[in-house]
Amino acid sequence: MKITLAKGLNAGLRKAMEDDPKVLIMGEDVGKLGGVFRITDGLQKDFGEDRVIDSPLAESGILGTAVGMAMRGYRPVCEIQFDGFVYPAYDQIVSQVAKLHFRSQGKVRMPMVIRIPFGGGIGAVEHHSESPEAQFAHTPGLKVVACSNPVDGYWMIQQAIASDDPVVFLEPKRQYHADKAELDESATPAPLFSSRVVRSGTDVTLLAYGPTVKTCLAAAEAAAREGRSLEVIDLRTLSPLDMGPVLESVRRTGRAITVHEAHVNLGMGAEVAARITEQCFYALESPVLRVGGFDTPYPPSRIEEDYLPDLDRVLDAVDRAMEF
Amino acid sequence: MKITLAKGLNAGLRKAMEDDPKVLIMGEDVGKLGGVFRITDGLQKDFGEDRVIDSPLAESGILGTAVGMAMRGYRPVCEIQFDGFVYPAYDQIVSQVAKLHFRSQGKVRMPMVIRIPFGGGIGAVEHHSESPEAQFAHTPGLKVVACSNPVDGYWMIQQAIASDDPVVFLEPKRQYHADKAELDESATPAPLFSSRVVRSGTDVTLLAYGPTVKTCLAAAEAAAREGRSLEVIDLRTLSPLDMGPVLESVRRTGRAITVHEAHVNLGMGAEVAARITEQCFYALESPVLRVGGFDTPYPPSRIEEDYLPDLDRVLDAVDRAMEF
Amino acid sequence: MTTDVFSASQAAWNGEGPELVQLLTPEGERVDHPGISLDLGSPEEEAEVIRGFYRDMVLTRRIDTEATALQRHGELGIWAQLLGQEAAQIGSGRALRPQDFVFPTYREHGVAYCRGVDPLDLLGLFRGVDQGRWDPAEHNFGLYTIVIGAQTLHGVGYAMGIQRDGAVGTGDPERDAGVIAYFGDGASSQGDVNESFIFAASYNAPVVFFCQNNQWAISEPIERQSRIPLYQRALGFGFPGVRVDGNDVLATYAVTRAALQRARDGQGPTLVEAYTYRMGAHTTTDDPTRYRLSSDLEHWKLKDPIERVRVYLKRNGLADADFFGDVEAEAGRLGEHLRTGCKELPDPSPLSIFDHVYAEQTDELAVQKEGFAAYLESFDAEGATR
Amino acid sequence: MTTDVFSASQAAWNGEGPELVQLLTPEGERVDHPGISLDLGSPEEEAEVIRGFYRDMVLTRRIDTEATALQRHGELGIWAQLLGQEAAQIGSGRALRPQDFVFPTYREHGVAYCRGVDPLDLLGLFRGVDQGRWDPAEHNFGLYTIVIGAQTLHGVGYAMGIQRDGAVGTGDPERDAGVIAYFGDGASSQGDVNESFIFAASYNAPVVFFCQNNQWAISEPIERQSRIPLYQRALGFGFPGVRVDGNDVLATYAVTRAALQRARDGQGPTLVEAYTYRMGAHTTTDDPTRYRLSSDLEHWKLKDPIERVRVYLKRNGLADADFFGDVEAEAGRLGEHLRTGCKELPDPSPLSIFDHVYAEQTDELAVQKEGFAAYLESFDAEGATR
Ligand SMILES: Cc1ncc(C[n+]2csc(CCOP(=O)(O)OP(=O)(O)O)c2C)c(N)n1
Ligand SMILES: Cc1ncc(C[n+]2csc(CCOP(=O)(O)OP(=O)(O)O)c2C)c(N)n1
Ligand SMILES: [Mg+2]
Ligand SMILES: [Mg+2]
Repeated sequence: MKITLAKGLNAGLRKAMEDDPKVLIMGEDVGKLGGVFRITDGLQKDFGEDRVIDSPLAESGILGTAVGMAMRGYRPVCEIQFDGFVYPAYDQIVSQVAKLHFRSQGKVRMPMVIRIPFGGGIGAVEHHSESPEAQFAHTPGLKVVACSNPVDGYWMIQQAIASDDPVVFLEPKRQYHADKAELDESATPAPLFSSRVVRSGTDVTLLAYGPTVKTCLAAAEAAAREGRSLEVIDLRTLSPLDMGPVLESVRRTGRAITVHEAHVNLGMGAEVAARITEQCFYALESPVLRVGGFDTPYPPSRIEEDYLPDLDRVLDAVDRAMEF
Repeated sequence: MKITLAKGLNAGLRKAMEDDPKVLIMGEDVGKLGGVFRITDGLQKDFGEDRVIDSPLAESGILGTAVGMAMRGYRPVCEIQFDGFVYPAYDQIVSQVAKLHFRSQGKVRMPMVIRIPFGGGIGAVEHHSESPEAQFAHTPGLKVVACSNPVDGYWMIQQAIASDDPVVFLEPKRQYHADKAELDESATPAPLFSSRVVRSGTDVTLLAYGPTVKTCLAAAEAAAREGRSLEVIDLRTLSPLDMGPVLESVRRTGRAITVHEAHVNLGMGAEVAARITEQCFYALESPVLRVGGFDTPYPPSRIEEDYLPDLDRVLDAVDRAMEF
Repeated sequence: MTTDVFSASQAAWNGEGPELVQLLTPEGERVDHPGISLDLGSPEEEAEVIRGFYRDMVLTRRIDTEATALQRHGELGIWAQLLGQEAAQIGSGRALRPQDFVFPTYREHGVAYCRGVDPLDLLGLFRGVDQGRWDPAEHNFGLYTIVIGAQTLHGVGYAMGIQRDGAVGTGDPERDAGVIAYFGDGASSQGDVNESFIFAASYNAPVVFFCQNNQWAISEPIERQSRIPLYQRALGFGFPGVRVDGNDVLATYAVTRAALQRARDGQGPTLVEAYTYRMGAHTTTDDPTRYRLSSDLEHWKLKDPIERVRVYLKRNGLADADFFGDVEAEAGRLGEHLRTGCKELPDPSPLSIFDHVYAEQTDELAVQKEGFAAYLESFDAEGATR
Repeated sequence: MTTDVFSASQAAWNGEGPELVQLLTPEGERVDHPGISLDLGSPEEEAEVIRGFYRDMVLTRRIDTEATALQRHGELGIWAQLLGQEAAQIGSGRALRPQDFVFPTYREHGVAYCRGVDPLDLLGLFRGVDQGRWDPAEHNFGLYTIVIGAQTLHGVGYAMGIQRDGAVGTGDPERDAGVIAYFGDGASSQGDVNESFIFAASYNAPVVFFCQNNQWAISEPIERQSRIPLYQRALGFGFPGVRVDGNDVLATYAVTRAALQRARDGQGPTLVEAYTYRMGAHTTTDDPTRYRLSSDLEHWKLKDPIERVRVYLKRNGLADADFFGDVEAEAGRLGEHLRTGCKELPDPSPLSIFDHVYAEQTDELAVQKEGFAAYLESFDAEGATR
């Protein structure tokens, strides 16, 4: 069966709800409408209003009540409608969700998933195209993952729901209804908190997640035509980071470039670069370079493609890395 | 006159209020009580309830109303009572305060200061010892500074208030009532957004801000007794970073260590390390090492000194850097 | 076990409080309300004002239909329609004095029009060429706010600034000022909106909270947000709440005018709930057939805010065919202005990304800008993208 | 210009709603209230319960005074005193059934005691050896929450879980459960608290919001947070609010019991405002002389929650000297338990910093822990710190 990312997530959510009656979905418009991106399409019809819960329009309320539900033994999956609207819930996420297990010395578990459609490129107005992942990855107690393709969407959402820790689950909204991929429901998925080499190469390692995986694959394809061999790693998990495949790759290539849509300043790339440098200092032929959104607010959509890292910006960084 | 940091900030606020009638102070308990740390002591008495405003107990409300006041031409200085309580205001800060100037193409200014007592070491309960600076530094549109001593406190708060951009102003609460320093009110202060070498050295560069400046100076003192020469830089400004003095130093020493209380993962050290590596790759004799709070929630206070970077942890990193 | 104390306190909101304030019925009949008077001067003056309201509403609707069409033609990325809410916006917008200040959501196109903002300027945000191009200080009309409810706190803060400027309760009609903060029924659930009530009450700030209860927050009906009429929310915070027929421009005008005067006079905040209906989709990307009945729509069509004024004017001989023809013509010209203007709205330059992040530009951003400029030039030099 | 609609709606909260519910006056006299009955069985049974309340309050006060003293002696970093709030806490705490769940602030020591939490366990957070050592699921008593108001949303979510478990309105007294969420007068201004009202009303969740209005939020008086009595806040959200004399353990008990029963029966949320006074400082580090008058304190001393029960029991011959002596002795033993126990509360091991960050430990944290262990051992090896 060929599916889109939206469909993969929808099927994964459905599977998780079938498998475990404690799984609940909460959020704005997740019920009859099926969410503004239709990720929860049909679920309220099939699982009822008690399990697929339209919330009053208040993100702190959604996350705060989810905490209480988790304490009562439920596994809430909260949908934040757009990345830019997670901030009203920020306090509940970083001070409550992230800390309750630690504070209670393991007595209170927070098996919760916070789904956030993230990233730009859909021609939206402000607050609808942001990439808030670094702020969550900086918060101990949270786990943070990003899917990049339909098959991962299907498996990763189920794994995140099955996790006993709170997981911030980032979905590249630009990909929701884009490329299809073949889903084999009988396959055994890779562990949730693992990175994956998605294209092998020898000259430079590109490190991407979410929407930029596709960008990097395209860049690798273009570079190949010019005789350059780029390895592409889909980080998949941002906290914890799975540095194993990354270090293995960089030790071979000697060069790495991080690529994300979030602002470069204090973005994930900073951490990945710092760790690579700490751990393979002598293997590096050039500093780890970082390609990302500029250190400005997200611009009006007519120029968002200038703002977002694209194939050319990645290749430009490859040139710079090779020239070092 | 010898003053503490608390006194320096208090005197600086007073001066700013005298100089500009548009300067207002807002926050919880800032009035009669003078704030829980007494930083605003006596100001309501002298400037009245209209200029030193006790707010209802709601941080989003404080920041949100401050936005409106700034639009009306005022210069609000908001006090957040403790670092861990800034998060309810997070949305207003990152989505409104940080963006209004950009969104309005410069027509709406946000000359606002958000004062946050930050860091640990005071034996407090949870949420009272956090270091949220990286999250603000990752947000374009905000400027972020940290003072480390009484004299800087006096000048920097005035400069921050005079700035036409929103400034997150971090105050190392552990130092409020600690060491005194001589204040010369007729001196000309360094620019707000500048870093400063506070001790010269040749072997390793220590990069600190806020509470860890003192730690690093003590480490440098101890290292000197063992014949090692450490340079200490007080970053002072976290966004924008002032990389000039940092790069100049690292080009000389070839080794750098960042030291902060915030979690290492995606903390300021990651960004500083990444930039140093990008910009002086060939000058580096060792990777930039990072000393900081562990990637865990802030622990109970009886073990906070284990959690916080101290002189020994800094010297341990110095050893590791030298061994590279 | 008796639970009388609970029912006793519940009585406070059971059927109490004023009924829906209405001055013009859906059938176009003028009615009186014991609690408010329209008070528009002589019959001739009153007629003149009402004709003005009619014109305003027709033009506002035209802005909306043109923008919706422009979106369908790919000229706008999205559009937030106000169809059905014209009376709520014109009634309240026309109640403002120049010195009052407006904090809108993303749907207050009619209010913007009242504030003298060129409707063309409203399109920029939705076209994706800017994030609001008018000068808030010039029109006393803030930028559109998309994060639900955030602007209500800004409104209270601005009102506190007015207090500090000594521009409340002086009795000078040119000086005393108030704020109006718009929000939706859905937004009433946000912490920020409730905190804005608390701050406004605590400081007795000169602010009118104007809630357009259009019955829907995207797909969620009002019942999800509140189980009692929304105007009664104000009672819990200690200031008055009034429900007005939001499809009745006269009632909305009269109530808002009085609420603003209370604010300017130093009597503090008021919540006005304009009871109306979102006749269109939430935005042009929404599909309301997934979640609501077409019969509801039919029901509300009978309450159209413009039609009832047209009937009133006609039936009472207050406007002739010429008048209606002129308004139509003017609407036509406005439509043309929007159609041609929209396509000419300039795309921002890529390098503008770096401008206005700060009032005082930082060196690091200047470097990023230079780097990006050089990068862009490298393509020009190559003569093509890779 | 008339503004009648505003005054009309204001009438809803002017003097309406029930008066302060009181069943035992400050002078120790039993009085009746038309809206609520105490209903404690036979006179003997009632006396037994009231003696129990007395004992509970005395022990609670002892916990507080001991902890305050321990703080003064440097054994605790800080302590949040409840002096004066014993009746509010015991009255509400004793109204709970085992299956109910409590979401406390940082000051609910008396409620914790009612839930069977060893008072010693309350000291850990304030001593800095942990962040709450009791098992919430064992006592149906959540961890103390320091971020103001956050726990009220947790309470509503938990209550929604109870609904989904089918444990509301079944009529089975062992099964039907409710939640009680505590918060302070200051907290009532937080967005979270108001959102919790909205969610509770929207889902008709089985929750009692219990606000201890102790008149102060650190240095800010209640007037800063609300200009009307706090219990009336509930009216704005469509559920009942009741103000009870929070220094009257009988009234607090009766009102909370009824509110909880409403919740368990499926009648939805209630706000109970316990009108009381913070007799001590905000915490042991606070200095209330900077912001409030000692005459206020004198006034409230006359309303002491324990004294009035003592007088009542004595005057009516419901307790003899032996009883009072026994309670004193028990309080003495409790004090001793706290004094010795506190000093023996073990410091956590430095390496425990890394434990329980996650239910499933991450490799990176395991590495950090190992690294820190090795680092610590290096000192042991050296035999000394540098
Ligand atoms: C904080 C936040 N959460 C979610 C959204 C997405 N969103 C945009 S409009 C809307 C519904 C708003 O409903 P209402 O307040 O009734 O206003 P209306 O659109 O009906 O005018 C939602 C959920 C948002 N803009 N901001
Ligand atoms: C979000 C947040 N802001 C600020 C604080 C600091 N603080 C702790 S207690 C308190 C006052 C709370 O007053 P109230 O709600 O009346 O409860 P009380 O302490 O009187 O029991 C404040 C401001 C906090 N803990 N959390
Ligand atoms: Mg609506
Ligand atoms: Mg209080």
